Amino acid sequence: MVATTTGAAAEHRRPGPRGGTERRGRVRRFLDRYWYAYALVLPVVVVVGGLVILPLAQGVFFTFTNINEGNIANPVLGREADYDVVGLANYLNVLSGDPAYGSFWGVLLRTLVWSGICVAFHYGIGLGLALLLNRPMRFRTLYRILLILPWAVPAFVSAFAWRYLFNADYGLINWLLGSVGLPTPVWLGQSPVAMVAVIIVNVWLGVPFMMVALLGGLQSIPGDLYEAAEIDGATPWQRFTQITLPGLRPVSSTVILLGVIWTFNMFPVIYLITGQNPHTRILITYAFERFFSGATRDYAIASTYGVLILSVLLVFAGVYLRALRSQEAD
Amino acid sequence: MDVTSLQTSGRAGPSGGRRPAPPRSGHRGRRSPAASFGLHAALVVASLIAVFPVFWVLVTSFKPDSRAIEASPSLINESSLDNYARILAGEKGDFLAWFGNSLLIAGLTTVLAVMLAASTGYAVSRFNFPGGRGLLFFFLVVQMFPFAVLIVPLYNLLLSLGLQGSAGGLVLVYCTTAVPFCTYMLKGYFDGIPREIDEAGRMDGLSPFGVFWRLMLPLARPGLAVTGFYAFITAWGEVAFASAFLSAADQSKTLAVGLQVFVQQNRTEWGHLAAASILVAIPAAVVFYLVQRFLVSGLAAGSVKG
Amino acid sequence: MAGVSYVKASRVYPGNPPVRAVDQLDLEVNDGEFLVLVGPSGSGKSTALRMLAGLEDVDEGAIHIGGNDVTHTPPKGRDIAMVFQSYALYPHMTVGENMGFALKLRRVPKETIKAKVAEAAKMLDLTPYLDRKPKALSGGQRQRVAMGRAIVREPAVFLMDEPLSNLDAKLRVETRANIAALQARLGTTTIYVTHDQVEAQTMGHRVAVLKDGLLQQCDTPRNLYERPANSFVAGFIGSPAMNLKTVALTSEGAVLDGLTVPLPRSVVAGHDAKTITFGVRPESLRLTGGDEVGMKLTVDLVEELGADAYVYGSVDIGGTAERFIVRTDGRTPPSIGSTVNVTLRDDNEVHLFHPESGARLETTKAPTA
Amino acid sequence: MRRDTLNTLGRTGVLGLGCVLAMTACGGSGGSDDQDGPVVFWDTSGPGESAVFRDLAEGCAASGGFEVAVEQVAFDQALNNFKNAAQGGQGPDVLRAEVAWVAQLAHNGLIQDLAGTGLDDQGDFLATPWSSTQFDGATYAVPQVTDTLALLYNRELLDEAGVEPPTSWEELLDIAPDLGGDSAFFVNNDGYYALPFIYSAGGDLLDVENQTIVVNSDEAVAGLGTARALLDEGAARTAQDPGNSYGNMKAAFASGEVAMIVDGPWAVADLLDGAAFQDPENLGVAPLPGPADGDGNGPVGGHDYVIRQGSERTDDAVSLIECMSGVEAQTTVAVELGLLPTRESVYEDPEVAEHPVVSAFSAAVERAHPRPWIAEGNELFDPLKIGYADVLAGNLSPAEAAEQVATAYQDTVVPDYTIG
Repeated sequence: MVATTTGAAAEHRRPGPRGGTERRGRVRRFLDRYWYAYALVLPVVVVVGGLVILPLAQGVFFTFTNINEGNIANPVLGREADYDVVGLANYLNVLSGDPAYGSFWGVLLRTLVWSGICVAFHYGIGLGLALLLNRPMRFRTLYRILLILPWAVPAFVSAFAWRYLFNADYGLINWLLGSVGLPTPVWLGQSPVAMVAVIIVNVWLGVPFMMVALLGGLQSIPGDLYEAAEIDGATPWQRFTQITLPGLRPVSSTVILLGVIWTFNMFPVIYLITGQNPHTRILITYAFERFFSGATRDYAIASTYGVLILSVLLVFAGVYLRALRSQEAD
Repeated sequence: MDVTSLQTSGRAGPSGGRRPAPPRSGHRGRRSPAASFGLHAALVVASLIAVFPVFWVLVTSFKPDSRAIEASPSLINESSLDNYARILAGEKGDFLAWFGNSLLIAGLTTVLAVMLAASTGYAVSRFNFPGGRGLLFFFLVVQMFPFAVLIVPLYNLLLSLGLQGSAGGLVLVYCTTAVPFCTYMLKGYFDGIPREIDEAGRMDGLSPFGVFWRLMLPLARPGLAVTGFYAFITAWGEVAFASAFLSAADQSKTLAVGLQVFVQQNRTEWGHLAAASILVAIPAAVVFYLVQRFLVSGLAAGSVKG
Repeated sequence: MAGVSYVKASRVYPGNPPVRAVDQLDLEVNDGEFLVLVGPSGSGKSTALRMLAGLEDVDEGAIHIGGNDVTHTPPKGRDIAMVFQSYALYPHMTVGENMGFALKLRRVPKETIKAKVAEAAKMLDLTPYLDRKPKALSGGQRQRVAMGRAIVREPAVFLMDEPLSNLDAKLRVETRANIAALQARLGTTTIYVTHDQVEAQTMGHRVAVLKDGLLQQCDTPRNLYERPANSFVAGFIGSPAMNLKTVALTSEGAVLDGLTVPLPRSVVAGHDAKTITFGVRPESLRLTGGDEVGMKLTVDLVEELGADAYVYGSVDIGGTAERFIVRTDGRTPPSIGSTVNVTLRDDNEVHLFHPESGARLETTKAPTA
Repeated sequence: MRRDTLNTLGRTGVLGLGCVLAMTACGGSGGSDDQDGPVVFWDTSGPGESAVFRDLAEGCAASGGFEVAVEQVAFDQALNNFKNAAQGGQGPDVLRAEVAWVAQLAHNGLIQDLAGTGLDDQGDFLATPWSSTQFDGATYAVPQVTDTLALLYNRELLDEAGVEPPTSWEELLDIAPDLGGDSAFFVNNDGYYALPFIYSAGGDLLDVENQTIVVNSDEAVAGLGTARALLDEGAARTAQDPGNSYGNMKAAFASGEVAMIVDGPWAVADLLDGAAFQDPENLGVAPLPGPADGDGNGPVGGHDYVIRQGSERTDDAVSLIECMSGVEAQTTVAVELGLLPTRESVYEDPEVAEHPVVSAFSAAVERAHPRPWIAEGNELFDPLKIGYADVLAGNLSPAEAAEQVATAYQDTVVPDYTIG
């Protein structure tokens, strides 16, 4: 009845050597332990895997061929595929920067600028508005609803609306600018101004997500940290840089990464507003142009662009996450 | 590369342990009138910018196409409800069918994506199973997939599955983009719910699935609302896949595809387009309104922790 | 109602090397007994409890409840109820729903649930709060709801995982008594985990002390106090802690500063080391006049508790300053900085342990029955 | 996770998800290969025209004893939509295809060779529209309407200024001051609308016979220069954003802000909605400025009917096309919409002959500039549009822009051609 001490337990500590017969047991044990988790995850793995991995593999294969609309197999029309494997030719052509293949490097640079500027504004404005909204005041809920609104409007509707507003001759924006004596640029013309215009639209579209995410982040910073800082004599600016920004780090690092990825691949805004305008061409819209225009749709080049986009983003994410980690380690 | 560096430690969840952060400090005293004015002025300006394009679409939606482009913009110019009447009457294509398709597709995407993401997010959050982190990283990578690589192979895949041109095929495609983000968000949310709740549930006699269904899902409602909103908006406004996969028949189009009939290089029917846009925005706005109070808290506990 | 037994039960966390959170635990709990598992954090006490609950795997050995092997039975098949440290109330249910949830899952008729919840609520003074959500309750009320949730189930065993640690000191003392009384009244076997030895000593019929996954001793509070099985238990049980010093051993006994404590021959003879771990509780020391033989204690701090005072000070033993605590009369405490003479009240009130293994070396004093 | 705790787990849950998946898979079937369903006709005409085509199609179906579903498809998207759908064995049975699409669709095997259907007989179809239906020696389409660009003008404004429609671009420069300078003319910066300038200067895009790219020839460059000169001299205005350019041109003309534009007969129906043309008489149509002899100054345009490869309603589709391209239907289209018939005999109908728009345009059509009916024909406009817009915006000189367009042609459109 009275428990005994187990000082002798030490000799039992060493797990016995496992015989070969135990291997099957281990597998079963593994399944016993985790099958529930795998059962929960399985549908997603099947759906996402099936609809991403298979097509991706096929897409990567396409990049080594000269496949296009004219030579792709068509089971419905009973047409056999007759494209050829061309090795690395697509990559060489694209990476040569030849204008015939979309001036890859120039467009990559523009894409980077586009992503960088957009995300910087998303974050900056989003944070500013979040800080404003994080104060007690009248109409807070109303402001919040109004400010999130652009997120709720389908992107293609917003794109059309902005194209309408940006009309150089009859658009409301230039009418307003003109009526207060400001210059009225051709917003969507074939000039770098068009890039400014699409950035404005994309910023307008993307700020609400950032704002909401950062507002959430702000609310999860414990208030006593601010109190402690205030007692330590920190100025409002110091409180912002020493408490708010570090406190937002987990939020920021995620939304910035996602923001860059999303913006990098942001297709509808540019395509619906400026169409095939060389001054707003980014990698994804060029891939789409190759995909949807041309006498015969060039799936090979479009896929090559796709793989390159993915590679660029993977490199970016790798560098970003590593930088984040090393910063955290400090 | 390690996704887990995105995973910061869980915070106290909605079960009460969390001390709600007091609003930004420094307001024990009242704001000065000037500061108050500045604050409101900034927010009013920002709100105007946020709302104005939508407002102007509303204004335009009442104008006839031939008056929508005016030398000097006016609020009212031969405005009437004609555009709406014609659109709803189906004179401009089978608008109601498009609407129904969009609702069906966005609705199914929302339900399916949230269910899949919830179960996955829960599994990754609670069961430290081999491959769980890999899965999260995989999801991050999926976010990076440009559709340009996938659109043709996906087309072929759906064709061979007999899903090309069907709403079901598009729902599956949308899920592949919505599920990863939703999983991230919900995993973060589940991380914030104390494990003791699960354990208490199991002590009370729930199976693990019962815990998920009867405790986790109700508790994660804000997170579910936000992910649902995200999935809905994504599916509701998607253009590229819908154009490629659902343009075969007028009856099967979604709004995003159908509305393109109003926007052509050489003849944009701005009045009709605007009216249709307003009709399109209404369900999105309703969904938005239903979940907006969850947005901040849901995102706070969810995605942002990543 | 049922007894519980751990049969060489272990929980091993994989890793390199694997961590044995609970190691070969052998423990029997009688039907109706109130057993407290106590130990510092990381001792495996919570893990042991959770193994019993079915929330942790049992990697080796077995666990029985009421004579049935439940080693691999899911929690819901074990007929147990648990009170969590954080209470783990379901935030989306009212107090009443929280308490009745388990019964609802078992498809108990609604009226029965209602009656049982009402009864438990009455017992715990929760009747006015049945329709509230946990969020609207105070900490003490939440704690009682958690208790109520367990009681309503009428389980064979109650498991409590530090259920008082989120309460303030006063409420803790009060609730401590309430729980003990409740357990006495219901007579349900109860396993109670705490890191607080006062809680352990005051509540448990028996107390099991764990350290590093190993059971050190399981006995009545009195026996633990008077006959700690090893130096760890000796130092862990009792407040302020026992003075434990490893000192030189001569043929005369243990040598402390100016004081040599004679030791039973049996101990000295059977002990081949040059040193011995010598323990004396603060109340077994006393302050003496300067002319008596004793240790010279330089007073660092005096805690005056009213009736008693604890004198903290240091004694130079073999060139190192060793801290001692002495319990003395509260009315005439020495002043800080002064040097006082300290000696044993009774040469028999000492505890001796092996300096390496820490195991108790029996003195002549007979164990209390 | 513990082991046996899982016995009762949600198999239900997993199954439930499966059901949802299955449901969505079955949920919406968008295919239209129902044999008893209507013949599906994709109409790409504009909002002002579509009602007439719909009525015609429904009338044809009624008399042919089958049903027709007319679906309005955006002209911009129709080609892509059709390709997507046809590739998957879906889509309309009959498509109203722009003349330049036919060769491309035929090349990709997405439309039917009409041999043996009776539709491959030229009959009294005009030679130029008929030529657009031919590819690789086979007939793939039947002409619906033909068109070209002409000079549309506001009679009132020209009368007030006391000027006649110009017969050359130089003349336009001369009379512009009388019309208020840049409110005389509106240059649409779309590539198709660059053709009148290029053609009237004696240039062209390609020389198909010699497999040569000639868009950078001196003549073509001069033509682009003319357009630029109109802006430089203050004789015309433009809208430099490609997305809004055409709409702005129409808005400016329809409201009476500018006196002249270049456009086709398809625009007439919309223009008559405008404030300036409440009286239809006020809309004048004149031949494009440029030499009165030679190949003509405006491009041949128009639309054809094609049948999708894989359509299961070929017979009914044939009879629909037969009816819609017949004399009666073409007469209706010409009279009601002012679109130009593709059959010689229709022009003999007095109502058609007297129709102001038809009669005004018919002269232009007779000497419209032929376009190469090659598979890549439709793709010539993307690079041209960019180059032309650069010229009009002053970003590039006409010669530089033409050179870029030529390079783009060789790189992406017609790699087998040499640059002339």
